[in-house]
Amino acid sequence: MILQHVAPVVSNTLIAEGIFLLTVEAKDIARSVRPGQFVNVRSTDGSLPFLRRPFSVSNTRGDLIDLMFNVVGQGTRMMASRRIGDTLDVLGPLGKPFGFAGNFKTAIMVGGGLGVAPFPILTRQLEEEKKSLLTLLGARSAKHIVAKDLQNTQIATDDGSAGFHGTVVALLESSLQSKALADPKIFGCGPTPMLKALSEFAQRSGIECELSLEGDMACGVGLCQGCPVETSHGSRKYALVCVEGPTFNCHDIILR
Amino acid sequence: MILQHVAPVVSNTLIAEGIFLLTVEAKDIARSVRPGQFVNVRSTDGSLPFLRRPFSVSNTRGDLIDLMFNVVGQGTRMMASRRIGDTLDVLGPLGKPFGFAGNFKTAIMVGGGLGVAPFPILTRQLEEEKKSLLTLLGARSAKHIVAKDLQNTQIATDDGSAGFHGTVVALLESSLQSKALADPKIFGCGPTPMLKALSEFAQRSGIECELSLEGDMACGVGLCQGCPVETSHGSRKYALVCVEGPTFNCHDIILR
Amino acid sequence: MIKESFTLRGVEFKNRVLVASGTFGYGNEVKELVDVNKLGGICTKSLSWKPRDGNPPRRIVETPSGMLNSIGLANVGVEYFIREKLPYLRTLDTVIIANIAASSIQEYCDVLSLLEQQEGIDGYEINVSCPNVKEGGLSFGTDCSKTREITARLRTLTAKPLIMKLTPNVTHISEFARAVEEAGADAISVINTVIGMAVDIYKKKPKLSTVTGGLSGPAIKPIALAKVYEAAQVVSLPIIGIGGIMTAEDALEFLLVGATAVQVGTANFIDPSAGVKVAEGMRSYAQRFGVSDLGQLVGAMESNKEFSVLQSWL
Amino acid sequence: MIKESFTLRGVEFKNRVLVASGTFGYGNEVKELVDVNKLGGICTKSLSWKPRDGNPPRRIVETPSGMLNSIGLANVGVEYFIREKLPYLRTLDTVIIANIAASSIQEYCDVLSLLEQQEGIDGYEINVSCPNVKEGGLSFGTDCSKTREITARLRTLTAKPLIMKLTPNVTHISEFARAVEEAGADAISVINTVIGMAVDIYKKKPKLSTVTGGLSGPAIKPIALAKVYEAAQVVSLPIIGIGGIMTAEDALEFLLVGATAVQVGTANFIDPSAGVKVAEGMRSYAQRFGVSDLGQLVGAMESNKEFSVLQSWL
Ligand SMILES: Cc1cc2nc3c(=O)[nH]c(=O)nc-3n(C[C@H](O)[C@H](O)[C@H](O)COP(=O)(O)OP(=O)(O)OC[C@H]3O[C@@H](n4cnc5c(N)ncnc54)[C@H](O)[C@@H]3O)c2cc1C
Ligand SMILES: Cc1cc2nc3c(=O)[nH]c(=O)nc-3n(C[C@H](O)[C@H](O)[C@H](O)COP(=O)(O)OP(=O)(O)OC[C@H]3O[C@@H](n4cnc5c(N)ncnc54)[C@H](O)[C@@H]3O)c2cc1C
Ligand SMILES: Cc1cc2nc3c(=O)[nH]c(=O)nc-3n(C[C@H](O)[C@H](O)[C@H](O)COP(=O)(O)O)c2cc1C
Ligand SMILES: Cc1cc2nc3c(=O)[nH]c(=O)nc-3n(C[C@H](O)[C@H](O)[C@H](O)COP(=O)(O)O)c2cc1C
Ligand code: FES
Ligand code: FES
Repeated sequence: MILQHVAPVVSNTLIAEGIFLLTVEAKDIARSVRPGQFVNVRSTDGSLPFLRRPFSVSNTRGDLIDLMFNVVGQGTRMMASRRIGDTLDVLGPLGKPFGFAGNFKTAIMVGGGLGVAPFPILTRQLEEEKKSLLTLLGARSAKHIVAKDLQNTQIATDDGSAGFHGTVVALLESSLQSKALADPKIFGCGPTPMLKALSEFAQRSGIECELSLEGDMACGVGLCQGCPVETSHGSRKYALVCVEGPTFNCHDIILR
Repeated sequence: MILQHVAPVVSNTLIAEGIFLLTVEAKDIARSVRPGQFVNVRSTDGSLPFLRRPFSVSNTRGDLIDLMFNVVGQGTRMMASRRIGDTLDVLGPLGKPFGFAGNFKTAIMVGGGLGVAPFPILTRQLEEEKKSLLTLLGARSAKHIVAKDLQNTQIATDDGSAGFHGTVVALLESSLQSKALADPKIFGCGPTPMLKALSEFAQRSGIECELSLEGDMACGVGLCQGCPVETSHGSRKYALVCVEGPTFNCHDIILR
Repeated sequence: MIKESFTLRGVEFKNRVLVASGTFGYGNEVKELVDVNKLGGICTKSLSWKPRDGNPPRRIVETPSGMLNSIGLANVGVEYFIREKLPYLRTLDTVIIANIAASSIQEYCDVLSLLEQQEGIDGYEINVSCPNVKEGGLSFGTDCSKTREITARLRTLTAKPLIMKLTPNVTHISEFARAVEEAGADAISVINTVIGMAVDIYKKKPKLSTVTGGLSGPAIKPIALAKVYEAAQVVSLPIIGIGGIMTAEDALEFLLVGATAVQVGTANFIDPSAGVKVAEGMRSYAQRFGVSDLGQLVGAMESNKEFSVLQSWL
Repeated sequence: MIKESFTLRGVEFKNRVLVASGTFGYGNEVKELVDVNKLGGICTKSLSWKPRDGNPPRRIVETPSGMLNSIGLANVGVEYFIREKLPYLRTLDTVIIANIAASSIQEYCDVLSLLEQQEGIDGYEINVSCPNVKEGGLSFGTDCSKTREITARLRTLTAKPLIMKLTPNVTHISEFARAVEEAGADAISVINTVIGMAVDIYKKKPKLSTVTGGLSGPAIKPIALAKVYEAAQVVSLPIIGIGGIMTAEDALEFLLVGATAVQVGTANFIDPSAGVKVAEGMRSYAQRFGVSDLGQLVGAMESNKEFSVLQSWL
């Protein structure tokens, strides 16, 4: 059930370089959202940008939802300027949650940049289901790391300023080489090139893997056909990221 | 000399129903502006609206300029939401100041609605020049009256909730009937229909009259030819409100 | 009670606000969020004979007060539509307009003929902004005689409302309006998207996979109004105004320049109930200003006859 | 040192950013505010034979991310220009392009011939978006043969750069580009404003006194880019890209699709030094990405040749 809220801003905090955690009150979304789902956000005061912007729900507490975002353009600048008492127009929960199929024992969360956003809520559900957890985060540098509400976290940075010096997928490979995990399943989220590398690694290693994609959206609810991702089998060439994703099993899609 | 300032907001106060007094620091404008001149305003954070918006300079104190405005649309909503520490992009001083020609002894300021805006700075200059002052303000109702930093003020309201029940031009007529003034000159500012009535009255009564016009502007500096007002004589059919006005002698223009 | 309805070839629309083709899917995507029965009508995504995958990503680019799309008419195809989508649409209490796209005149005819045999479709809107495969991909909609021919051929196949959706990407849309009126159309929809593009200056590539795409949203509202106004000067058939409508005020502008009804497109992406809100807002305006029938507003703009569309020196 | 200059028929422009006709007056209005010598060139307000009063108010309407204007080519006339405006322009260290508007082919020739006799004008830009009085007010610019004829006639009168400024309000701008290239133009300016309108729903009147006007600003940038791209596919003469340029990024998009230079128009109203800032921004981009000559960016967009301008299904 998709809902539209004019959601009061409860807090908005800079938590790392250029990264904010914005908490809004949106009861019905908070109560029904599942890990991997997203909301589509616009300003309520008519300020820019024109289209809504999609953000993973990062966590929930009671009636509150957390959004974690990087300031990259007009939309995220507007969000960064929101203060307590302002409101945000939020539509959600949208999309398909992460798939928990398969008898995995260990969940490996692999996040690139703000790909970490959905992991706090995902962590909570995985803990409820008594899975072992490993969280690998990749970032440009130490200043861009956000590791709140996560379990068993390892870091990779592009510049080596913290943790492993290299990509998060390379970190994953080296972790698994040093220590095999019991019945693992990967949950990946981040920019497309990283997800592509992750997907290739998972398929090569025969590890189950769910990916949460980013991509351009106009509506987020299946109205515009604007968000195709190539499918790897079946009669349709494309699936829609907003309603058939944003999470996909890595076997079902082709990333380019 | 026209200047462009990224002007810090010093205060922004609701002073009457829907009416704000916004003070920004803009040293070079504050030091050179003269009564009747205006500034052209835009947001510095890229929020709407698209074009700049013209506002009379209402008063100055040291390096500060006051703008007095009515919230009517996108631009004034943006201005109303500006808080201390925000900035405003201000271009000015623009236009031709009120003309002081003629040997008048009494200045009658006649303002309709936010036409009162330039009167505080005008009052100061008239006082320096030792003129007698009479200020007549018209507003929709008592709640819409702003009479700060003015002298010898009389009020007219459309609904009779304060002062004279009727238009400010009718108030002027009745004032002058009851008491003739020594060598008067009128300074009028407000919506076009009011200025038209004022101009007709002034010409009928043979009183000198300067008018400050409102009107749609794109540039405010003479680049676009977008702000014509019909002239009453000479070879050109139109004058440009932004550079040849906004103040005109009532004999020189035709209002429709 | 304000009269909001209007009638097109015997089909009654409960109000003057439809949702535009390609911006409201097949009507079932947002049924939880919007009471679609409060709409005057729904235009389906364009239907072609076979399903179409559509264009590769990237299909959507935001632009100032608008967006570019290059969906490539991705659609399920007419047979699947009839089997899987129409049954739901039949349950709705609003007018269902099937929008048809094709790459040959025969395909337009085939799709319409198949739809004619079904229950639940109230009328057709013909998207002529499609490449004519025979003519090397030039759009039908920029060729006046082809547009006329499509209209005339389809007219022989149906007695239901036939609405021709015109492209703005022509010098004189009034010529096209006249041609389809003569060929028997019941109404025209004005406008489809405006050709536009955007470039990624870092990748040095077009942002859309297809280089150019269709511009929609408030950015094009002034253009759409001028096209509706131009068409309204020369034809007497009803015009459905489209382009950048976000609010009731926008819709009323279209009525005043001559549109009998409007369609809300891109606005649905931002607020799926935009169409319903536009209809409500038009009702409030009518109430406030004592308009008993919204039809009184159609073409009610007064204008200085000294100036024509073509004479505005810039 | 980055090479920013380019040359047109022997005239060197110090950089690729000009200010557009009608948006920078006669160059002297904002001289206190802007170092105009940092511009690649200045296109004057359109000049006609006699002074023109222009249209009655209201001439300006803001629209989403843009504006409509109906100035009516208000201008001082060519004689007054020569007497009162040209002496100042002569003192500037930037290229001066006289933009010419007229209501007959003879008037175009007369204005250009008179300007030919003066010192200080480096070239001409011809505004063909003017009503042709002989043809009942239809714009010259939407008539390909008239546009060609104007070009050919003016070509015989001058050896200076002759730039034809094309209107976007035609089905295929490429036909017009080809016609003026064949007729001897040195360059084309693409685009002039797009026809649009806006309505006051309370007064039930058009907002502009002339009903329709010209749309400019960021709203039209996607349209302008597509027009430049379309023209660039068929002609080899230099194209000056215009339409909604606010920033260097916008200008670079135009270069990448095939523009040799750009003009900044409406942006001047918001920031009179917009043109200078665009030029600076292009320099920074070149520095950052190791581009030694901005000319290397002209037409440097890679694109999927599978898709042409005309084939983008919507
Ligand atoms: C399902 C889904 C979930 C998402 N969840 C999150 C989330 O939880 N947190 C989050 O921060 N983001 C998330 N994103 C991405 C987010 O939607 C975009 O970052 C956001 O739309 C940017 O909006 P903007 O207006 O600030 O930037 P725009 O103005 O749209 O973009 C500014 C410019 O920057 C470019 N750009 C955009 N992103 C980047 C980037 N990362 N690096 C460099 N250039 C960039 C754009 O192409 C554009 O040219 C998600 C996306 C999807 C589809
Ligand atoms: C030289 C000059 C000096 C000015 N000085 C002042 C000043 O000191 N204080 C001040 O408040 N204003 C002043 N104005 C008017 C001011 O510029 C406008 O009110 C302002 O531009 C409105 O901007 P906006 O974006 O808020 O409204 P817009 O979005 O531009 O307008 C919103 C809508 O309201 C309509 N509208 C605009 N004004 C009114 C109105 N008064 N009543 C009803 N509808 C209206 C518009 O037509 C539009 O449809 C001045 C104008 C000029 C030309
Ligand atoms: C994403 C998208 C897809 C569209 N698909 C179609 C379509 O399939 N058939 C059609 O006739 N028009 C299509 N259109 C055009 C719209 O129906 C409408 O004519 C246009 O967008 C202008 O209206 P707007 O500005 O309100 O969106 C589409 C528009 C958009 C934005
Ligand atoms: C107010 C205004 C006046 C204009 N006057 C002229 C003109 O006199 N001659 C001309 O060729 N173009 C004129 N133009 C068109 C511009 O030169 C330019 O082609 C157009 O505005 C698109 O560019 P922009 O979006 O950067 O403004 C005018 C544009 C505006 C906004
Ligand atoms: S974003 Fe509109 S269909 Fe996915
Ligand atoms: S507002 Fe541009 S010339 Fe006056």
